[in-house]
Amino acid sequence: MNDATILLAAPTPGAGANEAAPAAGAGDYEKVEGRDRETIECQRACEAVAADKTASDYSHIVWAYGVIWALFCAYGIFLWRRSQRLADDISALNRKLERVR
Amino acid sequence: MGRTLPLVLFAFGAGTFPYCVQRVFFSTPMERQMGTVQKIFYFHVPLAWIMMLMGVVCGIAAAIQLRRQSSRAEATAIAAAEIVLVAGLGVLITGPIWGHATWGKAWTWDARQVSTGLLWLIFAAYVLVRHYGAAGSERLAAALAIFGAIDVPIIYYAVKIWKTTHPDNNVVGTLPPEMWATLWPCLAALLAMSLGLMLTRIRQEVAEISLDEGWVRIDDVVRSMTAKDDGKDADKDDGKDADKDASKDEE
Amino acid sequence: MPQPPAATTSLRSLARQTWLLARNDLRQEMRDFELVATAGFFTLVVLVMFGLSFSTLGRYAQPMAVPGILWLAVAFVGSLTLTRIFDREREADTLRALLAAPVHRLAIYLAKAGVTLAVLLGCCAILVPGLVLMFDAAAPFAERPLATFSLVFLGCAAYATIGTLFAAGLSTSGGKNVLLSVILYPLTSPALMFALVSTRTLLDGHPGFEGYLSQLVALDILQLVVSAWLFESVLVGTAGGSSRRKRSAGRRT
Amino acid sequence: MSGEAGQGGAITPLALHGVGKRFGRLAVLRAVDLEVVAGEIVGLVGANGSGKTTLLSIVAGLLPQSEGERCFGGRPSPTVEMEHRRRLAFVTHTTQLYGGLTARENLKLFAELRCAADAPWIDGGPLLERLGLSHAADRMVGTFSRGMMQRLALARALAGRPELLLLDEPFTSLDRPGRRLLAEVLAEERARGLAVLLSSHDTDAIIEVTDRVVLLEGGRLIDAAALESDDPERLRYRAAVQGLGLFSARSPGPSASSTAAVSA
Repeated sequence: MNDATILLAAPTPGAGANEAAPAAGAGDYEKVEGRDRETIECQRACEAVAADKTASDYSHIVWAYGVIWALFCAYGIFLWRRSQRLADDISALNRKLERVR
Repeated sequence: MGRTLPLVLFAFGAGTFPYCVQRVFFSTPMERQMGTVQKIFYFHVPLAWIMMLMGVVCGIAAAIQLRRQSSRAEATAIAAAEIVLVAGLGVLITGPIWGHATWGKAWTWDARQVSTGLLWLIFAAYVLVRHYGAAGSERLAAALAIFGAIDVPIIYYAVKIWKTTHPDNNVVGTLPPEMWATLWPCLAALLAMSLGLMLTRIRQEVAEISLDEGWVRIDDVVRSMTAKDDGKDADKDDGKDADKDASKDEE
Repeated sequence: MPQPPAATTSLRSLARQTWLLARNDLRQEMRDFELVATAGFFTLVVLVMFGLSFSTLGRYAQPMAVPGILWLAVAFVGSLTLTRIFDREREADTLRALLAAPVHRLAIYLAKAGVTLAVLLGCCAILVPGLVLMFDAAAPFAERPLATFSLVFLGCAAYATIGTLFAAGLSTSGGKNVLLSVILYPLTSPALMFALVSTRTLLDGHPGFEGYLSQLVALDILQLVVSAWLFESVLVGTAGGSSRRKRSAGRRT
Repeated sequence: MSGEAGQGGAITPLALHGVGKRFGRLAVLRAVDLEVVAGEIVGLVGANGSGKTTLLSIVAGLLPQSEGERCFGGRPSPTVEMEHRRRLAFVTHTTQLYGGLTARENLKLFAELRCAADAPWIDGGPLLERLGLSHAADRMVGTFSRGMMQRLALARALAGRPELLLLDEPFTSLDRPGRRLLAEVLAEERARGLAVLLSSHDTDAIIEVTDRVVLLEGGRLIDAAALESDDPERLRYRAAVQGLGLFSARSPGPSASSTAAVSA
């Protein structure tokens, strides 16, 4: 975690400077408003946080929905096994009925 | 009722489910404070409602069972209690997941959480008594279910006053109409699924009761036949059958 | 052929039978003090255990802990008492003798609930002074004895009304006593929570105390009525389905 | 023969029509028809687990039957109400006495309970004497022997002056004189018009006291006189019933003739 933040914090300024320099130097391109180093940094940080949040949210959602459907499925399987047992019982009863006749 | 109604319900649930997912994830706006996690809400809350509803259904069915010894009501009570258990478990697990994502804490002793938990315990006790109780405890279990149904509002109120000193977490609050519009199909899908499961369970229980009757009848027939045959062979045959039945019961 | 008794005479006989049955239990208790001794000792043990666990709590935490200690102890002692009271009937199967005798079922319920309540109150007579001695925060118990008594009475009554129904049901169904605790703790939780809140308001000197107490009264009455209504069907049950009911409606004389 | 009035306007205290009891798929009782008229002592014979106790419990209202009808005094009664409970007494093989009370107190408690239910007060003292318990009247019941408890339970039952007395295995712990005493007391009470239904697996003992015997086998009441089988136990029942001599007289034609054929 610490390493990651250091990595994020340390090289970005350099990289940002390198990127920013040619963009500024080339006269063909109009300078985009607010595309300075701080904004990009800030935006990326925000994006990272948002992505993290979304990822964690999605994992929570997946867990929650998974649990709900797993429970329903488990109950369904429980019912299915019961019905198997009942069917066995019914066939046993029928066999006995045949024998009695 | 028959076999088709549960199938229709299952089909309806399965058909509505993709629509629900589509609505939940693509058509409904993001909740501002909680973001994506809030989407748990669309299944969590309907499940909680289903749980309460089934609790009350179980209590009423149990009362009918006590009053007029109806085996159909008994089957309904059992099935409803099991749905309460399943739905309640769903609520009790998804709730903390949601809480963990938003508050950073899974269990906050929120009034709703506690009352749901207590209610679930009562119906778990019902299922335990039905399963482990001796002969005659089905009436006791029925009384338990009746108290459980009565306790639905009482427990909620009790927990609320018990929590008066703590801050009130108003989670659901007021919902914008588009969220309601998503909630309804989800409720419909889940309700259809649980009703389908419940009807299946009722059918099984009723079938089991009539099967019991069938075995008793057939036993009667066998006995009357052996009573008519005065020979020893009939007796032997009867004994063999009885042995087979016993071994089946043990399985 | 004796006429079915009128409502007033049956009420009087109900009261008399309740008294006779309660007196019978108390008389047997007076001979060996078995229940009082064991329940009292158990209360003491629970009290000491709670004291050991919570004696170091600070001034602010104590008012939160004391109500919990009181009502949890009542819950523990209550399940012991109920088990024991119905064990006495179960040893020689005497509950069945009462059920087969011309005794109102309601009288059996009321007598047992009354005896349970009496034992619980006796245990509270140990608990409450003990708490006052152990915790500073419990001082209001001593300062307002009448309020404390009514609170303890109503709380114990709420416990006894439900507990008697289920303990009786379990003892006739030849059931296992393990199930009693399984049933009792979830079902009595609303009663215990009402009692907890009232106790907390009493300890805090909160003006809402009487309001909570009256809610507890309402809960007591509700539980008593429902339990009394269910008691006979839980213990004995009625025979036959609806078709048979119809047939019996056309009476032959 | 129908459940209404017997001879002299007496009402049939007990009639069961098609009573059945099931626990799950175990049928304990199947379609039992039984009538007991006033002044009659009916013995219910059967092996262990044949449903005798269940049948008596259903009659006493302690168990709901799964099917069929139970009539007291010719009237069907789905529940055994106060009025019925005042007129019947049930002595089980678990004697159901309070061990922490003396014999006299046990009698008094139930007498008072009856009294509170508008029944006449009956002093238990003479009954204790009659059943040979006066020397132990003030002893704790917990110190009694099984046989003494059995006699005390009988005294308590009779103290209510019932119209119908149900006895479940009354002989199990009685010695010879005890059995003779029971037979004498039952004969006296029968003269008063008491109807008794008494169960036992002991075929010999039951003959001494009963007017008529019915056999419960596999939950079914069997015409014991018409039993034809090589099974020695069944033969024993039949011999016992024939020895009684009363059953064949009361049973309908075919079975009577078959009995005659067997005995010929």
